[in-house]
Amino acid sequence: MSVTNAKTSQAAPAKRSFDLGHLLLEGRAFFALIVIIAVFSFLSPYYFTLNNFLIMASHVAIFGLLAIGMLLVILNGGIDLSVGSTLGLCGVVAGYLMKGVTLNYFGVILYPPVWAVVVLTCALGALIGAVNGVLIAYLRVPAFVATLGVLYCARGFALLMTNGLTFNNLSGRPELGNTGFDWLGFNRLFGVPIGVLVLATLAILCGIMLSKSAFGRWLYASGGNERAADLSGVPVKRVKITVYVLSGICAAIAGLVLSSQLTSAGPTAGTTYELTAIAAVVIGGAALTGGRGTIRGTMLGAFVIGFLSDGLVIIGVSSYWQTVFTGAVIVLAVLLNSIQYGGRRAKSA
Amino acid sequence: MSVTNAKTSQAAPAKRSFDLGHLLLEGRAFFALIVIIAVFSFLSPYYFTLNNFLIMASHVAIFGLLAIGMLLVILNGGIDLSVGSTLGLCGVVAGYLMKGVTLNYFGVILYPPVWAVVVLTCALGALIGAVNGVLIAYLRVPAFVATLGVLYCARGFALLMTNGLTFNNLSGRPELGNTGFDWLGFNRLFGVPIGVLVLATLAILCGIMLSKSAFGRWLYASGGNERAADLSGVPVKRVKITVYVLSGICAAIAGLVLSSQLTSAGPTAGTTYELTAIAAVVIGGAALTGGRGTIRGTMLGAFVIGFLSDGLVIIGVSSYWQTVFTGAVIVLAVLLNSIQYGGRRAKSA
Amino acid sequence: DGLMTIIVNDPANPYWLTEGNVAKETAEKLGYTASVSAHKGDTNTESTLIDTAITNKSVAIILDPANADGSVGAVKKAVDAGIPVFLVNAEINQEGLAKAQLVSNNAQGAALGATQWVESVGQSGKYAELFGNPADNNAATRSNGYETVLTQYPDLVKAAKEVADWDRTKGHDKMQSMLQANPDIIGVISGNDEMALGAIAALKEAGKLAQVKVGGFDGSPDAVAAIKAGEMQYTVLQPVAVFSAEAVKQADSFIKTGKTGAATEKQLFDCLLITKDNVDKYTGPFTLSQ
Amino acid sequence: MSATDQIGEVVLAARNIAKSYGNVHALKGVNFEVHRGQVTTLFGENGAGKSTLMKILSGVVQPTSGEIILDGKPVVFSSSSHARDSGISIIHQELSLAPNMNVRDNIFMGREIMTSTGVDFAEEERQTRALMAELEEDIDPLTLVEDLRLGQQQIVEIARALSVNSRILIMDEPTSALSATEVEVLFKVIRDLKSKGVSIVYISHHLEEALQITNHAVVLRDGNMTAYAERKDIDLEWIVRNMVGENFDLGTPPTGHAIGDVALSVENLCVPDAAGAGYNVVDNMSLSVRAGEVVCIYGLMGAGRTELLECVAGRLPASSGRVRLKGQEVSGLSIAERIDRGLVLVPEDRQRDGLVQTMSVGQNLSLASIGNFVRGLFTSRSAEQAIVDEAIRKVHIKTDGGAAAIGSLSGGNQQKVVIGKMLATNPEVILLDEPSRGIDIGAKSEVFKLLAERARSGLAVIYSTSEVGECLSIAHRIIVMRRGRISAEFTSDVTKEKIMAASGESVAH
Ligand SMILES: Nc1ncnc2c1ncn2[C@@H]1O[C@H](COP(=O)(O)OP(=O)(O)OP(=O)(O)O)[C@@H](O)[C@H]1O
Ligand SMILES: Nc1ncnc2c1ncn2[C@@H]1O[C@H](COP(=O)(O)OP(=O)(O)OP(=O)(O)O)[C@@H](O)[C@H]1O
Ligand SMILES: [Mg+2]
Ligand SMILES: [Mg+2]
Repeated sequence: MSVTNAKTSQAAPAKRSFDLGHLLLEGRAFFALIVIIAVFSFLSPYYFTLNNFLIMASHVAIFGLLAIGMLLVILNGGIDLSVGSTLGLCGVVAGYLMKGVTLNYFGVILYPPVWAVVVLTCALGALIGAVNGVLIAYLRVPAFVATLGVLYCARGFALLMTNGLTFNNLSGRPELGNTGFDWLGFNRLFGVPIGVLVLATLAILCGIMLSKSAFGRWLYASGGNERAADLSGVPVKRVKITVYVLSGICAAIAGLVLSSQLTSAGPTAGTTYELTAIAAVVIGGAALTGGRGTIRGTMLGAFVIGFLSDGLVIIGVSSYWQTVFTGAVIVLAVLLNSIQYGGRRAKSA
Repeated sequence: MSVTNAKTSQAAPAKRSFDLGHLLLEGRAFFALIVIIAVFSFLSPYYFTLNNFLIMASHVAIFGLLAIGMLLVILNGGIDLSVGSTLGLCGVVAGYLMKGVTLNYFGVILYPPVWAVVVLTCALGALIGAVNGVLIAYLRVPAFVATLGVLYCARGFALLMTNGLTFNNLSGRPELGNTGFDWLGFNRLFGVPIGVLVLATLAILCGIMLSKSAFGRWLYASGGNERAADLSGVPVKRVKITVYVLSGICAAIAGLVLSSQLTSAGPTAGTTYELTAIAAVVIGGAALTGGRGTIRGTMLGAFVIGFLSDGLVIIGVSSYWQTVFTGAVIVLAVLLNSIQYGGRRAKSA
Repeated sequence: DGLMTIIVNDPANPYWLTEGNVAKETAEKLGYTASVSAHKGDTNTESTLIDTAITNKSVAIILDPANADGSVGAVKKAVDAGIPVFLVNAEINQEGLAKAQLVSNNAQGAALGATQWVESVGQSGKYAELFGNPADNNAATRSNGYETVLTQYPDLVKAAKEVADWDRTKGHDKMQSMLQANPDIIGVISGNDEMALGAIAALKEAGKLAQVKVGGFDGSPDAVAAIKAGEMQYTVLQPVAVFSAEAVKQADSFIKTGKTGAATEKQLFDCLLITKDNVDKYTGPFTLSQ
Repeated sequence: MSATDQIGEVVLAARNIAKSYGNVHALKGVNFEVHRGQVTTLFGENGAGKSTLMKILSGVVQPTSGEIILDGKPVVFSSSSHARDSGISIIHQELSLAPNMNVRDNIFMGREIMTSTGVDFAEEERQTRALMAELEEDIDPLTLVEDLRLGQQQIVEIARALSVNSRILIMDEPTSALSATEVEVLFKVIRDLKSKGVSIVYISHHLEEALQITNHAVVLRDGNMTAYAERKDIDLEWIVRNMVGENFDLGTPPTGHAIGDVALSVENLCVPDAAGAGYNVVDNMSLSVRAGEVVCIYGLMGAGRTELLECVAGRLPASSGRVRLKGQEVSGLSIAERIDRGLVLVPEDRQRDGLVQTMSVGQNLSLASIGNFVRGLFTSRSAEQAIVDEAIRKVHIKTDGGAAAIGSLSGGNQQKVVIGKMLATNPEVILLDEPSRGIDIGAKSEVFKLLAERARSGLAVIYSTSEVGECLSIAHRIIVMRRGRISAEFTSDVTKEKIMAASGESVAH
């Protein structure tokens, strides 16, 4: 049950296990990534090219964004199953806004500019996250169940909003002043797809937040021992809600990037992406019990999954085998992971 | 983090909260069921008929069987995300066996009789469960991740086996002596569909096991505090593996019932059913942290979900709203649940 | 008079949405009440919905079967309960159960599409194919139809074929990956419009839409918009609006007269080609005014 | 000690504080005063309400009624950080550290030192080092807390409270995991703080130790304040009388029964360090116990007693050596098999290793002896009930009956449940790891009486303890452990000083 307390009396002397653990941890996901790249480069001449890496990175961007939010939630000892649905709903809302909002009462159609669409969509993501957060922090619904419920609700609303249809052609029109939506998904800055840059920026920001800010300390503290954090004056409920809000915002951004990549927004986008995001976080060395994990690891995890699945496509493995490999890689990576923490928590699990 | 520790020294006095809790718990899921039946009977003249209840019960059977296995796993403090895939794979294997096994080497086609198919399929379910169990108990992979990996692998194998196609027409042929497969799904004993009887039998057996047998006691003990159980001589690893094996067997039986109901077995059957099974268990008052929950509650939970979704279809609510309602009911039911346990675990969650 | 239960695949896709909507409108026009539900490709859900239709004492069931093999049991159950079943859009692998099976002529449509594809793309070069969900017979039917036509041109080489499960996001991602291995392809032929639209987004992003031509299948409004915009070469319109209306009419006739009015159980509805030239005749979702 | 201090002015006072949890009245109108620059010690048995009162004074929980007066003005603390900002900090009875974070981050948890670019880790680390130096502990600020021993964790907890520089410092059993040397250092720090005008509230079940440091004593009983006196007016006997109403002693070694054959013998047992640091926590130990004999193992924190007992019980693997039960080798058997053969362990930490919180008192009591009431395939309710009733009666557990929730029992009674559970298996040998930890003197003496009684009927008992006083109670033999080895062995007529010297402890008084 518990992670803490007396087990510690048997733990190794400080420094050593710390460094070794870290090395193993980072080394492991990194090692997996190197192996994947090496194997596929060997199997296909097209894999090891700059352009392919950029393309694969832009696929990773979607999962990576979700995984960043998921990492925050998991560090807090929770889980967010609703990210995939949030992605879908936010994409659809962005599409709706880009298509123009008809205000019947005034008889006008508003075409919000792209920045407004982005802000509103992120606000929606934040709102969904806040619903999760309040359910979990104040109404004490277990995270698994609260976000499961929100998963269904968000998906249902996305379907209701669009009546099942896909919003198409979101590039906007110059005469309406709302062009630029596809910039996110299509353009490149310094040759790098914008989606990848967004991911990198968010990862760096989150990394700094986790390692430098007081909020980061609070997050690790309340994930490691919530009661202790509470007694030390860490606003644990606020941290919890913030974490879900941030996860919602990450999902919204992922929704924006995805729908601008496709220049269309469908209500079923993102189905089951939550599992991939969780897998990325866990492969990246985070513990589902909270308090342990890094952005760097999570990004490596996301790249492992993304580079693996794209590699399998490039060498032409059947989609069924792709499913099998994904499962095997998740288990294998985490096997290594539990060997890492194993010594420390042998009996507790 | 932890559930136990010193918090307990501050818990409320025994008897009172225990009984009240039980009353609320049972009352709650039961109350929800009554409300659902009342509302739909009011809305549709066809809802409140014996035949409809039997039909609905036979729909519940599938989820109910999965939920029984899931309850055991959750009581043990774990989770089994692989049940849906196991159901699919077992269904497909049963279909494959019914279609005859070609032994190239001997140049013969074997048509195993139905009882052999049932036994082999259950053995497969047990094997998948054992893989989960070993990963979790011995290799210390967190349950969420181990079963997530197995989810993908089992689904992949099911797709590979059938090449994405569906085995059809599993009723067998009299001249081959392997008829009777559709008996499970089609026939009725005393007017009750066999699937429902299977569910009832398993529920009663499991109920007795939980409340009467030493294994049941071990299960509750190791779910409540694994370390304490271990030191009291409970074979915790064996209990853990057994629990996943039983869950696998339940999934296999569900797969058999489902494919005999449909007289066909498809590789994608059971996708996302794990979530429904978990929802049933949780609505039924079990705690995801382990050690608390009953078969009766779980069955009520399964019936709440089943009767709700069938009712929504009968009164003709759009499938989008069905999604929304499902989510809302899960959250609402568990809200009540967490109010129940709330006092006890205020800070821990 | 009476409830007609309409079960479609997944209304989150405009194709099936139209199928349900048209059937519902037609049924209501004929004086029935109608309810539309969706099985989302899951045979178990489908079976549940059939049970519900039986409970609701439906006079007829219009069903888009989830699976050619897997849906047989469900149909049998409805038939045993004395409810006539009319299948639309997809077939089941057993005749004599349903009163009618109204499907678009996928083989004809595929041939039509492939011929147009060759016209748009040319007769030599490498191309890629996006394949639908393998559990769906139509995926293979269409692919075979393409194959039959395209193999007549020895200089056309199929460089890659990927399963994208009818899904736009998967179409996009798989297209991007295929482009890595095959940067020099000149065309993409897709099993449906969603995957084609995903491929188009990927090609746009790669700046290759000018040299890679894409053809789709279904005739969805999005695809029609893409044709208008010059991004897609053509799409094959499945007359879903036509046959789902027809299915309801045959059900009505069967209820009233005991006969569907059609000669055979299996009825194929020919697909139509939508290209730049006739795109203006596309008046409503999946309807091309003649 | 200096009992001559003047009564300082009152800085913090509780007036008529009452607190109820549902229908549990933890505090029933308590008045309590804290004097500037002095130590006020709070005595009371388990569940008397000491921690509850301290939690109220430090803003962790809100009182049901009554008021808190700080510097003569009534205040309401809405949270612990609010109280901290008003100069009150607390060391909690239960460790409240995040195991996944390092010492530095734990010390500054919730009140990080900020600069414009984020948390000022360098400054935090500097202050942490200074604190560790003050406490004479060699703990690196960057060590993860989970890698520290329990005692070191308690030091971190203390350092955290000190780092606040508060005017009023509440210490709720700060020394429960500390060795005598560490306690000495802590007392030095406390005297230092006193001289700086810091007021201290101190709680401990180690009565003699507390008497060394205190200026005032307050006794709580059942949520009421039953006695108050200054240091010069009190002694041990006074405290015990006021705490539990009568004078308890821990008993004497049971006599008048025949000591039987060797029940358990341990030969050359080695247990490697769990983290693989290379040394043996239990180093080539040999010992034996006879039926009817009571053996006490004394040692400092980290002496390896827990490892020894856990290894004998089958919890930890040994790297070499044998364990024999009545001459039969049991090494290699599982815990369950050892229990079957009559070798049981009562673990050190009852919450974590002893009790299943989700089960009732009865189910906990019968957990280890399920085999005794299985009839055929199923458990027999009546047979189980008989076992439970007998255990409740024999171990004197105060409870409403077997169906009561385990959390409803007091700490001492919970401890008795763990002991009762193991005794219900009818063992030949019982190992008890610090059976008295965290329970009050009344419960303690009951536990020892129970063990003595069982020894008389032929049970071999081994218990470990960190309190010298407990060695001299019921044990026929006292074994002192130091760094995984036996450093001395005594009979019951030894003095405390000799025992402590053998354990490597400096004899302070
Ligand atoms: N959160 C709570 N809910 C219910 N009862 C509580 C709670 N906290 C404390 N109690 C009860 O209040 C009483 C006083 O508990 P408290 O922890 O103050 O005792 P204590 O004197 O510190 O004992 P110990 O010496 O064991 O630490 C006990 O009966 C306890 O069960
Ligand atoms: N020779 C040694 N050198 C360094 N560390 C040691 C040595 N022997 C033991 N230790 C440390 O002491 C710890 C054992 O402490 P533990 O608390 O289990 O012992 P104990 O005697 O049961 O003490 P207590 O029961 O009072 O906590 C081990 O974690 C180990 O790291
Ligand atoms: Mg206390
Ligand atoms: Mg110890």
